[in-house]
Amino acid sequence: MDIRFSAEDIAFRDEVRDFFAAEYEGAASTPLSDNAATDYKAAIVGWQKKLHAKGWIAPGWPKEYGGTGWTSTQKFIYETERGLAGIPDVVPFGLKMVAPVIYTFGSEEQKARFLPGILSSDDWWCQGYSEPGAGSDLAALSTSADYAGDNYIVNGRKIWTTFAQYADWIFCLVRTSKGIRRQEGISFLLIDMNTPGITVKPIVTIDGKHSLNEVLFEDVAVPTENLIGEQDKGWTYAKALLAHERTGMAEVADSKRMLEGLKQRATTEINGGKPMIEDPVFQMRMSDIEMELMALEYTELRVFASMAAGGMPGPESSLLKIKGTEISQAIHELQLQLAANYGGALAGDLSSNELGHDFAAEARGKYMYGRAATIYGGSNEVQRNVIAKAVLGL
Amino acid sequence: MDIRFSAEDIAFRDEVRDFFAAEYEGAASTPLSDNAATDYKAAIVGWQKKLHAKGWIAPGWPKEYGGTGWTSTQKFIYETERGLAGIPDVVPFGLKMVAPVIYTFGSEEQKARFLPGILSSDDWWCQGYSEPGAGSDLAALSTSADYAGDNYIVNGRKIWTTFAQYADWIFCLVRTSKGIRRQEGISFLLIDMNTPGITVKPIVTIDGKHSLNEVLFEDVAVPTENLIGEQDKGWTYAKALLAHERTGMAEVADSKRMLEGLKQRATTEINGGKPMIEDPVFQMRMSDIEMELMALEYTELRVFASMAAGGMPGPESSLLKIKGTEISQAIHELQLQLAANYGGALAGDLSSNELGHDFAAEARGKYMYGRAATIYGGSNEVQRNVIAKAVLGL
Amino acid sequence: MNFEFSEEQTMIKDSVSRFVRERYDFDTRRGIIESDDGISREFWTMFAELGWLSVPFAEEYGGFGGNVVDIAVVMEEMGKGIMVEPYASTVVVFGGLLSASTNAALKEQVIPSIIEGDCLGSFAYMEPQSRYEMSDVSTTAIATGDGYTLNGVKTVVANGGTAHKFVVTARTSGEQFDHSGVSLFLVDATAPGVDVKAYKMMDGQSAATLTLTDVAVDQSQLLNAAGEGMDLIGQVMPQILIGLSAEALGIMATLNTLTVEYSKTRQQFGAPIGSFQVLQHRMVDTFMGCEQTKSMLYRGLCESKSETDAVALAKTVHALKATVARYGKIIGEEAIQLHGGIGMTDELNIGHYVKRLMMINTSYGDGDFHQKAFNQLSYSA
Amino acid sequence: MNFEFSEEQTMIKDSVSRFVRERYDFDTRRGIIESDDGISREFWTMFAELGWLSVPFAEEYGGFGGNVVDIAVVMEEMGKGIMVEPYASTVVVFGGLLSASTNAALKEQVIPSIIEGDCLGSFAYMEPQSRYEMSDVSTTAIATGDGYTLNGVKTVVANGGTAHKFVVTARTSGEQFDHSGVSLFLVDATAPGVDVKAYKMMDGQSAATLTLTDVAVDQSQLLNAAGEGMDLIGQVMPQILIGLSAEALGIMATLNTLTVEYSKTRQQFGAPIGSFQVLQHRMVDTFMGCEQTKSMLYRGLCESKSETDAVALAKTVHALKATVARYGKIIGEEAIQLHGGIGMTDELNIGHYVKRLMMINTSYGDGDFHQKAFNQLSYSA
Repeated sequence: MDIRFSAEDIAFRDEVRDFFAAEYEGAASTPLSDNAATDYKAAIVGWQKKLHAKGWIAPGWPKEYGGTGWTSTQKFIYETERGLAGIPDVVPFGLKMVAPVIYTFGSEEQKARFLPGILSSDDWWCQGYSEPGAGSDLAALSTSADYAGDNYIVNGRKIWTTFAQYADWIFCLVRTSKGIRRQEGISFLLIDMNTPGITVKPIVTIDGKHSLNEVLFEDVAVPTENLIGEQDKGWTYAKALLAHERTGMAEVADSKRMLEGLKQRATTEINGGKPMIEDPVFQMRMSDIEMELMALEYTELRVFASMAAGGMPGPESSLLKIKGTEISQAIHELQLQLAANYGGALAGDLSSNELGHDFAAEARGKYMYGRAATIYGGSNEVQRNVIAKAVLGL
Repeated sequence: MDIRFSAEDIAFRDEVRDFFAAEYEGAASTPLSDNAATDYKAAIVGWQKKLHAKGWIAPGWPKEYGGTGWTSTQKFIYETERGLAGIPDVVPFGLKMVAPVIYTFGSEEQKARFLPGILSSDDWWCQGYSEPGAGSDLAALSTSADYAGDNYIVNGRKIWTTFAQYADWIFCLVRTSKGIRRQEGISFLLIDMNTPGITVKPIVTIDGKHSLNEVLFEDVAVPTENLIGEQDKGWTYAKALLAHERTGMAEVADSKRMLEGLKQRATTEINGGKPMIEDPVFQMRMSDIEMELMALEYTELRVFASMAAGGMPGPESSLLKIKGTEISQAIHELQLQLAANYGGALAGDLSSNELGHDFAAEARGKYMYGRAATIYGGSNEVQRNVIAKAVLGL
Repeated sequence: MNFEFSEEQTMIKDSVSRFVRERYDFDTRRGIIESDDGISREFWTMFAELGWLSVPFAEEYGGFGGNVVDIAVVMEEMGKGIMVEPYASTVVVFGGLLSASTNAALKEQVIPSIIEGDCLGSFAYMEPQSRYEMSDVSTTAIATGDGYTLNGVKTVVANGGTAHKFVVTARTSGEQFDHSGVSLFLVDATAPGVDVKAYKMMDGQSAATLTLTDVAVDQSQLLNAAGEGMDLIGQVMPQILIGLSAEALGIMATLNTLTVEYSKTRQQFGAPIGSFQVLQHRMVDTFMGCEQTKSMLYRGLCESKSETDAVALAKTVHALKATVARYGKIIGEEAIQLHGGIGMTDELNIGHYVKRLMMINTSYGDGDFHQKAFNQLSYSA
Repeated sequence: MNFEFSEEQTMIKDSVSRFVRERYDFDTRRGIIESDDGISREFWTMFAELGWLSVPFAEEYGGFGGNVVDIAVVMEEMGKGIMVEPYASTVVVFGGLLSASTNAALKEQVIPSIIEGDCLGSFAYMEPQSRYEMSDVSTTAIATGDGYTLNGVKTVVANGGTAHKFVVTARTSGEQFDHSGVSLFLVDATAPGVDVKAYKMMDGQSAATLTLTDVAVDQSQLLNAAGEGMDLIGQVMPQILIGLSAEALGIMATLNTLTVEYSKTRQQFGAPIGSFQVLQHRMVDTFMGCEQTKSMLYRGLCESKSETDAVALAKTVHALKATVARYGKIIGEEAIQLHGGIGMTDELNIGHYVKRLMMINTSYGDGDFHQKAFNQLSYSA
């Protein structure tokens, strides 16, 4: 029962802090906006290349493929410092989602071909899982890939594809045959976004912005060498990844930083001559969240510790996803409550001085887009089903 | 859109107030206790006989059988005044549960035989619906009644029978034949509690008191003339009653009185030198309840108004049951919060001066026994199922 | 005891309802929002012709002579169509303040033009520092001969870009938070020194920052006695809160209906999601929340009409607005959650209903603000 | 980074766990509660022999030299058996105060007798007017020659009926709410002027009203410097709150396990109730609540051992107790609700676990009290 940092850990923490302070310029965290789409991509890639140069781009990977070889304490320190510094996590689709599938289930040739571009951020990946008829019920997917000699011919629609507008590659779950169970007959394909027959259609979300897309496939020819593992076994590969994905959804460090921001703003928002942070009722609303987050930080550490002791994250990773997203949504709500009447303003060209407020637009955007957190990555309802079945045995 | 009282209504309200002030002595509301069991029964019956003498014992009955003939506004006024005066409702099993079944579905002979004893409170009734294997799933009942010439021979167990220890009669749902649907083959029987073969076993509840019982039937002979309506149709009769029962479960007037009591106590409970009623956080907890109750009062009025406009209470009566019980439980919780450390004291012979507190025992009893409110009368989960199906069409 | 609408109220209700159904579909609404004005002048003229703009005004000014129930009837139906035309702002709030005004000349001058559809109005009370505290007024009105000179900034002024006239709160005496000393002035949008910076709000309506620089206002433009503006506002507040709450109720009911219907068709795991018990119970909770809100609205309507004392009515309308906040939030969030990904899109109507509901929440005080006001009335010694 | 128990901790854990399983079944517990003493003296002697009573005490007094982790290990297992013997009261609280005492002679005199099982002790701090405010002390200690004379009333003194000795808070200086001026005295239960009125609590434990009438106490019975009692209490409070929270965690986990198991067997509507999705999700929520509570406990344990500053630790233990209150309430209420009618009976163990959880909630401050204390540390300027 001990999480004290060793002298080495503290030295490592200082190194991380120094590196972030020296190298991070903040551009990658500017709010998404279709107006500044190209700049945003360039900023992200630029930052990720710095991380790559430092050797820190892939803490989760095995060392042999380019991982850092950190202890779980070091990973925890790195994540904590990143979140507190307000630095966004790396774009996960390449580094955290497709790469583990490739280095775990891919051929040597595939590893050699794809991993370097992911590490260097020269290749931008996106994820082709969801479909209009298959949301949280992933196995209901119907995009087809028909075997035709050297190629699969892919037809169908993927939806909710984040940053498809930037992507060079997409990894897809596709149906290669009809199994008895719906999970059978699904394959895992890597598809070059420049292949003829692919169309990307933007989806504007309720925050008024564009990060999501629909991706349409019309007779898209994909070389069979881009199939991961065996045909019809793709579900197995994807599923192994989902628990990993969920452990990343607690976002404790990010929530801690947002909560600090909330406290700051509560000191400057005044009501009846007193700062909101002195309001006993608002204090209770803040501490409802802060206490839950303090607990979640240790829940996450417990999961990390048990993973470090050997073993994949179990179904308890669903707990991290549920609580983590509920906490971040709760913080968004309080930010918006602080913004009061200003929360709805699309003030456009007005300066914050002319509008009379400075964080309302951000608060609104986070609240609105943040509603998705309990929907994507397997809705929170599905996560509760997972715990009921796999943990409680119901 | 108008609930203004007419001059007649106001005169009626004054008459009710005067009557309550003059005639009610409070004995019937003393806490239940097996030590004082006989006194409690006598007090209840004494008060109900006064109501009977005044002609007010059965506001819900048709006038021809002994009802008051009140308008729905008068009924509302009566209920409100009763609750505010802290007078317990009449024991429902005879007057509100079995009587409507008898006057709606019983024979002329049965009406003549049973209704007068119910009106005069000379006969104490209890309810035999639930069984160990059939809680909220009433239709799963297995107590059998086998036809044998002039009698049914009843065997089985009923449970959670309130005040069976006082009862002269019990009305039961029993299985007379096996239908295709479980609801078929159930009959509605009236059984004299003095019949040989009936055993009453007390159940002590988590508040340490005895109001519930198990009632065992071993070869109990019940004359066929005690069957209500047709054999095997009992489910229909009982079901017609359930919606009626639920409308009585909102208990708005009682909750209003409890809430007033809570406010009073919050002015005398001191924390850090200040009364709890001035604590902004405690104020929010109180108004969370008070506002919900203000709304429920009008929800109940809306149901009454639509009943007055002709028609039985619909499935929306489930709403009254759910919200009413949630509100009363929430009030109990705050009472107990006010009682603080004293809430757990079974101080026995200690005076409130010696203990240092005066409402802790009551607060604990109400909280503990009050947990049952969301379980009995069809659990709140079942009520939500009812609304989902019957109102939302899901 | 009855909770029915009168024949006239039913006629108004049907009139608005039919308009929403037949003329105000979602694409039409989107087109209006994207237009330069952000509102349909054509429709506004029709509202005048249909008599909707006359609803709460006295017959002596050409009004329908309606009461708060009539306002609620109109607003609830408008909520179902999330109409962006400034009915609440012009008729309920601005019109309400004028109706309560003791300045007969001003009323005769302005009210008929509201009714005829010629005057859009708005109430400019919020300031950068004031949050929801209406008496926190630092805009100054300095007496000068037979008038006043106004200086100050008003923010998030509803429909400020289209309003012809504003009722402006300004301090003629007292300190920043004093209840007394706040005065109400009618100020023309085109008056010298008035600067309006308009912008869109997320609900498709618009707002503006109103900057007053040495604006000269004649004393004839005072709505009531100088320094007693807060009293007049207090009289109108029940009508404002009830009107907005009725609009919210229309939205909440619509969101619930749309969500229940969607849950019956959306398939996941081989069954409509409405068959999953967890979602059923949550839809039951949103249904109950909507019913409770309706009951609280009806309570407010009944008490507005009976001899209830002002404190009891104030408690009820604070409770009403707080109830709208509580259940509005739950209903909005559940509507998006149960629609899943599609609920997140700008294309679907769900998000737009939710955004209007959110804006109503912050209009004239959010849930915590009103619950605390309720507590103040209910629990202070 | 590790969250494992040491070998010694695992041994203690197994020792208590085995005792609960093999010797402390529900009927045995009921028998103990119904006995005259309300506790088992025989078992208490065994606890001494098993070394449990020595856990947190320094080796110089014959103790095991354990820390707060060891206490948590013992308390969590005792919670699983809802043992009614006054371990928390005597070892964790009374013992904790003595361990923190600066009075070496007093420690040498009392601690060994606790370890040997000869001395039951209790902390008498609450007064009729004080609620959870520990510095709200009106019991007086007037200096008289080489000692003090105590007068006052202490209420709901845990296990007051069986305690041999009390640590009593009394005011030697200052005003009613002053932090400074509160002193801690060791008072013998049999001392002249000490009146103990004992009664049962709903969790099967007991409490007493302690009336002190001109009780003479020698100054050698002061735990630390006169007037500085609150500082000493502050040092021990983390251990007290962690110990009680660990007990609560044992109860919460047990309630969840029993409820999940029951839901797999109880049939309604032709299926086990655990197959209904609504109940599944609610059991998931109680599971998560229990896990979060465990995490907060571990946070407290880790921070107790590291160089965390006192304020951070105080924040964590306040948050821990508030978390126990929040999830304890939900878990207890859901356990009864999901058991249905049978959960309402005195015969079943569920209600008894719930009642102990409720008592822990009100011991040393309820959820609101600790959350406000947390707010004070976290949000004051």
